[in-house]
Amino acid sequence: MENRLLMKLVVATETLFFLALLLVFVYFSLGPGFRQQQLAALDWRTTGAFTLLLFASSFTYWRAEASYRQGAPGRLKGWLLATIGLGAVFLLGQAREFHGLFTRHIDLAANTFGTSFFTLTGFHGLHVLAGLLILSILTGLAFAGDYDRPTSSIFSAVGIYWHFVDIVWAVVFTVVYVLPHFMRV
Amino acid sequence: MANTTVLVPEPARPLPGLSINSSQGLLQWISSVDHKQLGIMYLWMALLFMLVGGLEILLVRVQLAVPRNTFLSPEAYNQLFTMHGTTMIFFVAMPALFGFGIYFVPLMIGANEMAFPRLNALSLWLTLFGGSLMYFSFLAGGAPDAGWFNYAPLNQFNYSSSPGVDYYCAGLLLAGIGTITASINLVVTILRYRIPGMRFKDMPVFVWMMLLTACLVLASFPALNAALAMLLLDRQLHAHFFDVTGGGSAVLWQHLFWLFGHPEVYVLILPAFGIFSEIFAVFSRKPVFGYAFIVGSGIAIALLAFGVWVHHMLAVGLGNTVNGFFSASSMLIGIPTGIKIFNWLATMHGGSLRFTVAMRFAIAFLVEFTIGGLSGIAFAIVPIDLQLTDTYFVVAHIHYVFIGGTLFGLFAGLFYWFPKMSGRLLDERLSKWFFWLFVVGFNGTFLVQHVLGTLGMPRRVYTYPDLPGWGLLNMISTAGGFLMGAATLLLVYMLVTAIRRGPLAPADPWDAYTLEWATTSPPTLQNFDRVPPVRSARPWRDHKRPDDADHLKPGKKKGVHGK
Amino acid sequence: MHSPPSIWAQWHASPALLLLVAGLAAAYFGLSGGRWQARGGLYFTALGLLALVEASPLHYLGMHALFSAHMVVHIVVLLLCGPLLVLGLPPALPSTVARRLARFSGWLRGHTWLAWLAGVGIMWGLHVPAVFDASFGGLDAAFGLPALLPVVAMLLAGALFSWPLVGPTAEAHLHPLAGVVYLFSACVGCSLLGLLITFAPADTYQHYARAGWCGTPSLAPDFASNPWGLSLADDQQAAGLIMWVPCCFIYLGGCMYLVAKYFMADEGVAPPPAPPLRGRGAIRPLTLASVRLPSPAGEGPGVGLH
Amino acid sequence: MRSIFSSATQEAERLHRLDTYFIIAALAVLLLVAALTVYYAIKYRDKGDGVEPEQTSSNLKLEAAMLVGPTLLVAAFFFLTIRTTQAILPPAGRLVPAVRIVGHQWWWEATYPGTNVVTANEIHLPVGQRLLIEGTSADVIHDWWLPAFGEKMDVIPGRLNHVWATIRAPGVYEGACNEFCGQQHAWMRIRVVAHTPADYARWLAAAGQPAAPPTGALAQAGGALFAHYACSSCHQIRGTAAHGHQGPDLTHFGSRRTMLAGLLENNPDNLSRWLTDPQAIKPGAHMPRFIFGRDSIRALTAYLTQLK
Repeated sequence: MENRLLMKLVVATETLFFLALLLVFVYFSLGPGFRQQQLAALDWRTTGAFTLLLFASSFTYWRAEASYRQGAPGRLKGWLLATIGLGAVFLLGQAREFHGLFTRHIDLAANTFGTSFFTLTGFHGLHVLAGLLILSILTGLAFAGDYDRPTSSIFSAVGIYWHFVDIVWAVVFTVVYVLPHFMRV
Repeated sequence: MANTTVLVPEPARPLPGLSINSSQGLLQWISSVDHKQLGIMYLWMALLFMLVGGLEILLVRVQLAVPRNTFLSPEAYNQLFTMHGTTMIFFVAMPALFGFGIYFVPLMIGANEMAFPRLNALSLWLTLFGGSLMYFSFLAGGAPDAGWFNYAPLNQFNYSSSPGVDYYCAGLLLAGIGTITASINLVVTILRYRIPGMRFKDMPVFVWMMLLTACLVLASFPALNAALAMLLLDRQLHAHFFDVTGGGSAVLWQHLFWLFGHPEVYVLILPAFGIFSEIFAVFSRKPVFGYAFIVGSGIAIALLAFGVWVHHMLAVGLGNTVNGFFSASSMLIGIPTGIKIFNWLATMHGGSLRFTVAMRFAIAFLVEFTIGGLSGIAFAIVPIDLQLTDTYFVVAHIHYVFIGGTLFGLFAGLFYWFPKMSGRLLDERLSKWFFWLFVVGFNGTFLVQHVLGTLGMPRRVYTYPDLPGWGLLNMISTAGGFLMGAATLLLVYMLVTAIRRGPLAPADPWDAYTLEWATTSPPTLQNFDRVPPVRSARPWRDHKRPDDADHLKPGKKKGVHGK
Repeated sequence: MHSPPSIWAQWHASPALLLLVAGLAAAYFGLSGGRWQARGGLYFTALGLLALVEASPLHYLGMHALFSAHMVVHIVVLLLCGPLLVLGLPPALPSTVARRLARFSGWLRGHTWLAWLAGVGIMWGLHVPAVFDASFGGLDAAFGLPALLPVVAMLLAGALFSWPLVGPTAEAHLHPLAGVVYLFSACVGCSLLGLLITFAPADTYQHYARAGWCGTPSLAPDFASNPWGLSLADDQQAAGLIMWVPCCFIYLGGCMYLVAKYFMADEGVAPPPAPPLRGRGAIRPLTLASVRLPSPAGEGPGVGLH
Repeated sequence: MRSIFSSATQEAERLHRLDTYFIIAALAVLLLVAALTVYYAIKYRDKGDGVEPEQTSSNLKLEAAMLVGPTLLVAAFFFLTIRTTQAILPPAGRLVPAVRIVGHQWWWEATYPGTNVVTANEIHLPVGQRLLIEGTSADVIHDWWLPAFGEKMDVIPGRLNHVWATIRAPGVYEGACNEFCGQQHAWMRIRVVAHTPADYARWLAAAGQPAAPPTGALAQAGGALFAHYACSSCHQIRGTAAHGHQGPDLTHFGSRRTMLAGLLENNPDNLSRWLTDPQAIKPGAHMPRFIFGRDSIRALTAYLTQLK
């Protein structure tokens, strides 16, 4: 139980961190020309597809956790690998998007859009990466046979983190990719 | 023990570090995950940084002793006062308060360890490493020189091109993460590790205040971390968050910084309130008056802390509407603070006061902190703030709060808990000398600064013109500073000699009330074997006076404080 | 040209509003078995407040001219009326109703986040500029029914939000200290929105930008002078600040109420369920001397300040 | 001693009243707490009889008093805050300011809208009128404050702030930058010279004139040097080819009492020391060290001193 509480507190404080980044993004987005750059630079369809993959990884993780609770180490490993795969593909998608923007000379130093966009999505990417590292360690331990019996709260604690990363992305995706299409200004 | 006792759960496996033989000396400390050793290391670290930060500010005071002095170059001056502020807040006050918290929270709630001992060690080392990294900047081309508040755009590369500000960001980020992990650890410990039977309303006030502090840290540090990350990106990768010419905003930094910075003030003062509450009760031989109100006002302060940061920015020109609303919320925070002061007075009322050095600091605190609190109200009154902000009046105000409140709390806690931590007693005569030297020096330094502020002396200036009165007042201030410096050296001497050859301390030298006194001095590695059952906020007293225990009082069922 | 009517004469009660208030009053007596029960005053205070803010010049001002007035109405309906309605529910209910409410409370206790989301979500939802402007669309429609929709939504959301704290089933309440966290996090949610509104460009809310004092009033507020001399920007800033600061005071008041309730509760001698023991450890008695850090010769036992 | 209590403007006078109320209230509270502390400390000291005092722990009426007392006090001051703020700092609207201040590292530039007057550090203002003073910054955040004028204003790059001042009597008023702005924050002082309206009009007319051509061989040589060297790329001297905007306008430099934002008295000695090695006089200042010969410095000094 302590592990879960620990993770909830981590998630609470991280939420506020992302809120700060998000607010700064929204603050800058009220500035002139921001929305035009946003619409021109971002393609919500492609990123949306990768977003679905990230959401799918939350589903696979949920299955992994259930398999662990049911004492099925084989299925646990499978679902874990699927989660890592989906997360990794999402990260690759983000890398591809960043690369595309860099080639069009949109980067951190370009303007306030670049500054706040790359910071917000980049920090989210870092959190996905951290999640992937944690998941890799768990998978390694699972293959080493550490999780053959459902006695540990580790999967449910890590689950809190992984779903949190997903929810953050849902908000970021909405604010950064979707909302500008519905704003007048 | 006479009463039924409660068994204290013990860790199933020995923790790493604890099995190391003490003949390994320093290694045993470095590898330790014991909350008591870590708490003591936090305190040593705070003391070390306090000596450094104190030395820095004494140099600054020498420079300011006379008008148009050339003892320090403006560059050196700016680095020194920046490092002084940052050090004292992040590497003295916070580690010391967390040191007490990490040492005494488990003891006070009848636990044997923190919830995550390894994480506990990680927190300490992150903080220490953060501090060291920041000080490394002196060797790497110049310490940070934009003030501890580090306002944009002065913190931008164009205006502060030495790597100091980068080290400031990196050091504070590391220390900040360390503080966050320590806070998480404290929250989990307090929520889950209380001895069975101890409810929230049986927790010592100090534990309450540490819980609130930890929550404040969790809610406020993310804003600082975000701001520091943005600033690093600005400086290293040419982002434009705070860079006005690139479309960024200078005021954005202030919002983020004070969104952290104001709660930080309460992070620094709430644990001290907790320490004082314990001390007022024990040395008045009475329960703390209005327990529910002291805790409740603590909660109110913690919540309000997030709604008042704009009062640091009243001169920014956000408009009268914004300023008016934040004036209201800032003044509100004076109410719970006032409630606390009067409750401590009421604790003294009708008591039997013992003037130990801890109690002396507590009594001095009542007056000094009231001065700091009242001058703080001045900054909630928009027009007065517009006169006095950024003058020496602010310097006086924050030092009456941070020294008269936080540091006095730390000293009081040190004198109160030293016998428990070391198993030794401090020299009473020298302790009193220390008390008087420090209090006189403190008031000598800062009382006159109120006047300097009203005379119009801006803060953070490396020198000043020879205007009537300015030289004299500054000289008094410098003299007071040296008195405090001398007192601090005396303190170090006292601590070292007491640890080496002070008389042995009994387990409960003050006839105190809470569970940390129910074990040996110093506590054994496993804090407790058994502890008395907790039926009120004063379990140790209930145990010592079973016929007069709090929960037996007519009309007072368990945990009901007051009628 | 006629002389502009005074703002203070602008009392407008739509039939829909009257119906709503009457319906809620009837609901009370339906539930209470026709009797006046304890705390009924709170229930009817809520109804009175609702009628007052929705029919008064404040409402008129909010609809036609001032965002800040509109914000006051929102906050009163959401954060005062909703919770007061829940607090004022009759304590003695018909057993079937009581059972149903208890079942609902139990279910909501397992989905506290839904209640939280209702309270915070409605604030954010109603203040998305497009939604906000649309909410003025059917002002003059039949019986004022469309205009009442947001009000009903806010009442419901406010009631739902306060349910886990002060709902009729005491067993399903959040622990008061958890309640403080619940309220604080909601307060952060609303503060952020208030902050955004405060610092957003002045023409974010088209309704007021169009109907403002400077332009041609589309909805005919023909009292010609602005009583407080507020500019469009100041008005929006005030609205944001009202949501940011005084709104937080309401949440804070709620927190203080919970804290007071917690400390004043007389729980008798039986302690509540003990906190769970530590997972890592097994309970077994030990003697003081059994585990001890080896100490250097000549020093006292244990971990000292060496 | 000039302090916040020696009000020179009507706004400061108004503020002074609020200050007085606050000081009285604060001292009363402090006295109450201090007196109770001392009284209790003496009265309830341990008598050494080992008797435990009565274990009182709460009293709801007393707590209510603790709650209500401070609340009333705070409410009163909130009311005063709003009233005073409205009186001394109403919004500026679209009014044209009397003077526009721009903070620079580390000097003040002042322009007078509607005229071509530009000056630095010594700012001339008329008495008896309600003046709107507008401020912004060219680099980092500075803060404009004269203790005798009451409220201060942060001057922030990219933003426009304002204060009001109704100066009551002619005279010289001093102030300084109050927001930490880097190395020479200490030497960013303000001198406001207040004139009667007639004097002010005269000053404004004189300050609007282009610089008088130098007289005497030395000063003329200085003028030539000024134009020839890099001086003119940073400084403006109206009436000559020097139109730089990085540094202070020097058109009427010789008429100023102090130089370098209050650091030194404005006299030929100080000026030549400054021109010889600026970084020794005001380290960090953005004036580079030019390796002038002794003669050149004499000539430049003579030229600048003549710019009355």
